[in-house]
Amino acid sequence: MDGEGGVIKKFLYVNRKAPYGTIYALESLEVVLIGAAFEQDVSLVFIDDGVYQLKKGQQTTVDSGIGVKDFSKTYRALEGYDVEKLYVDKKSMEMRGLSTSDLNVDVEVLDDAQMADLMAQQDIILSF
Amino acid sequence: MDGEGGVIKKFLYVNRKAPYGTIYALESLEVVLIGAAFEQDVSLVFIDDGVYQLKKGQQTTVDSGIGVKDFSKTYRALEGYDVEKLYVDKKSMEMRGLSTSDLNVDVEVLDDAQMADLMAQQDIILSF
Amino acid sequence: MKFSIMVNEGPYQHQSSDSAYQFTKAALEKGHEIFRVFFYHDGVNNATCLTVPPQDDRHVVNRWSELSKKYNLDLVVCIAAAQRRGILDDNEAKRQGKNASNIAEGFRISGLGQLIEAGIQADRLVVFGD
Amino acid sequence: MKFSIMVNEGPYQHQSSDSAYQFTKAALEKGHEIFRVFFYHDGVNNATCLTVPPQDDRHVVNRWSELSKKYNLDLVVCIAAAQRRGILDDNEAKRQGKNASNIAEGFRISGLGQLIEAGIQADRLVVFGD
Amino acid sequence: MLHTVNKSPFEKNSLESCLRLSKEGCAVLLFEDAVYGALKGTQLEATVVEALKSKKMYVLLPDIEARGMRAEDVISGVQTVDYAGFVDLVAEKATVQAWL
Amino acid sequence: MLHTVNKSPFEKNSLESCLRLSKEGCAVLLFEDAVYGALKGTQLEATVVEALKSKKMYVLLPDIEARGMRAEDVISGVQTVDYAGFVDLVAEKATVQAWL
Repeated sequence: MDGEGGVIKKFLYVNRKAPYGTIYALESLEVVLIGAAFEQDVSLVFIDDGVYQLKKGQQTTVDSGIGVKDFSKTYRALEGYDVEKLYVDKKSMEMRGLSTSDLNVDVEVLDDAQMADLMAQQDIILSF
Repeated sequence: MDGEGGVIKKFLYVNRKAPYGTIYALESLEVVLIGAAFEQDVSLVFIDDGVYQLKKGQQTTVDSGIGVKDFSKTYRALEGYDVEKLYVDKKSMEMRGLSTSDLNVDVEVLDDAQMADLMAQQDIILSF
Repeated sequence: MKFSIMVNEGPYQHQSSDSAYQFTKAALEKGHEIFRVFFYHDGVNNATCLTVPPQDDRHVVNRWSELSKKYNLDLVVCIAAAQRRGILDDNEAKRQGKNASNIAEGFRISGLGQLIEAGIQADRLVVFGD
Repeated sequence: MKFSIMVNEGPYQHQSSDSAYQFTKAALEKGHEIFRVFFYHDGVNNATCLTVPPQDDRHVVNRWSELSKKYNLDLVVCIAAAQRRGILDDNEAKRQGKNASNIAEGFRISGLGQLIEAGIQADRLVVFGD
Repeated sequence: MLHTVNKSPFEKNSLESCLRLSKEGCAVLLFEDAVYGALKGTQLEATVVEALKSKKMYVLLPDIEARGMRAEDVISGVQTVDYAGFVDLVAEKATVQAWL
Repeated sequence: MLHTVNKSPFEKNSLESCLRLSKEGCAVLLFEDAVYGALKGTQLEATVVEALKSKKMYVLLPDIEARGMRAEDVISGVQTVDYAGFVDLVAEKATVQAWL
């Protein structure tokens, strides 16, 4: 599926919202999975409450808890789709008292300047 | 339309959102207008960005500006429906550099304690 | 005790309808009465019969319909909000010259007066929204 | 220049669809090309043909349909998001065993790949949402 | 009186306004994305600890657990409730105000 | 690079995060409810005045006027644009990022 004339663009997915309270986290992930087939240069960043999407130990099912499916394990499947560049915002983590060991997946922590640089290098930015 | 066994309850409408960015301000007003026929004891409060709903000089039509109808004049019609108790939150006004002369309608400005008291006296609180 | 419930957001996009459902179900299971559930703003989108969520996900609309059936719940959709957003029953569809209606089982369309009445008749009104 | 547009919220509840429409119209009037408008999340609700807004208000859905007709705009509704929220074309309705469809003129339902393609093919992607 | 807050206090000002405009002795329930405000070790912890001096604070446990936290991660003094407990709170208090 | 912000900075943290994570020399457009951030005399004025030192700030005039304000109420240095100007900004910059 790179039949788009061989163009490879830098795609950035920006996730700034908490899971479950709204659907954006889940439907963002659905785009990432479909998008993986297009063999673009994909990065995901998690900023503000978006970092909570990656929190370990999420626990809910359609028949228990809040009655909504837990989709957090899908983040761990991203590697299998060659989606490996995941970044979290340092300040967002600190404000929430989170460290990378609280998260489901391996991420790189970026400070303000590094995050701004990363964003400025992109071709297409999808915001959720 | 007081055929509800003559019950008169204190109804409070809490408006905390700016106009136009979302529909809550307009649809809140639609409830107030319909509700007026029920002859209840009605108050409206405007807190946070809700105070912007009452800003003078709003200017947009379906065919100009943002392409959305200006509904701000309806607040001036509330008096005709015997909806006369309109309150704004002092701190919200101050943060936004607004004074009562910037507003479309007569309102009473309440400080934190007065607003908390008013809310605590209600029977039914509709939040928008 | 008698509760009324107001739901201001549609299915899936926000958790509001899920929370309202869980609250309503818990209240009924504790023996409370639900006078009415009123769907306003995008909340009217909870009443469409056309949703087809993924099989491993909850079915928000059917959940409400089933709860309504089990407890004889009054699920009321605001007509003005519904017209803006494209939720119609057969009568409304005919009146508006539309060739389809999409209201789900257990829901009925009515005016905003039903919300005020819900506030007057119930002991508590609980609002779920964004 | 070639733009793609993404709309993440439904009509009326948020200004997003209005802003996206005004932006798209202005871009077209300036001679730019719109490769595609992609409706995602509650944005799919912009594609229902069943809305009946008040006569003195704008008709968000028809505005998109008319712009599409005038400029041959490609308005694509995400199928997964549409199924969750009850937006169906005739084919989907048949396939899902529903007795009504509700897609408005000028819109078509397709997969998320169309969004990625919109990003690849266009010079800019502009996102409107909540 | 019961106040309910459902938005993340890191993202929106709902909890802040609720705490400012509610009276001593009232109850505040955090649910949906607002549960992040009930957690130990965040930058908002001090705000909630301060509120506990004059108000009763509750948090909906199913929303905490869905988001990967447990009852033991909740600030001490904030009481956890389930949906039945949410119903009880509404029944106990004369009015409920949602800070949407 | 163009950053767009559409939420009120009094209610949500979008503008704050946008200003923190954008680079010197970039452009920031405020529209929809974010236009309140572009006004003189509010508690946020200092934040925007500070941002103007390193970034170009724009505001969508139709959104300002709809909400009862005029071009002269806008902080000096923040440029007003209409929808055509919004289109021009997107065309001029290599990428656009929406701070939803």
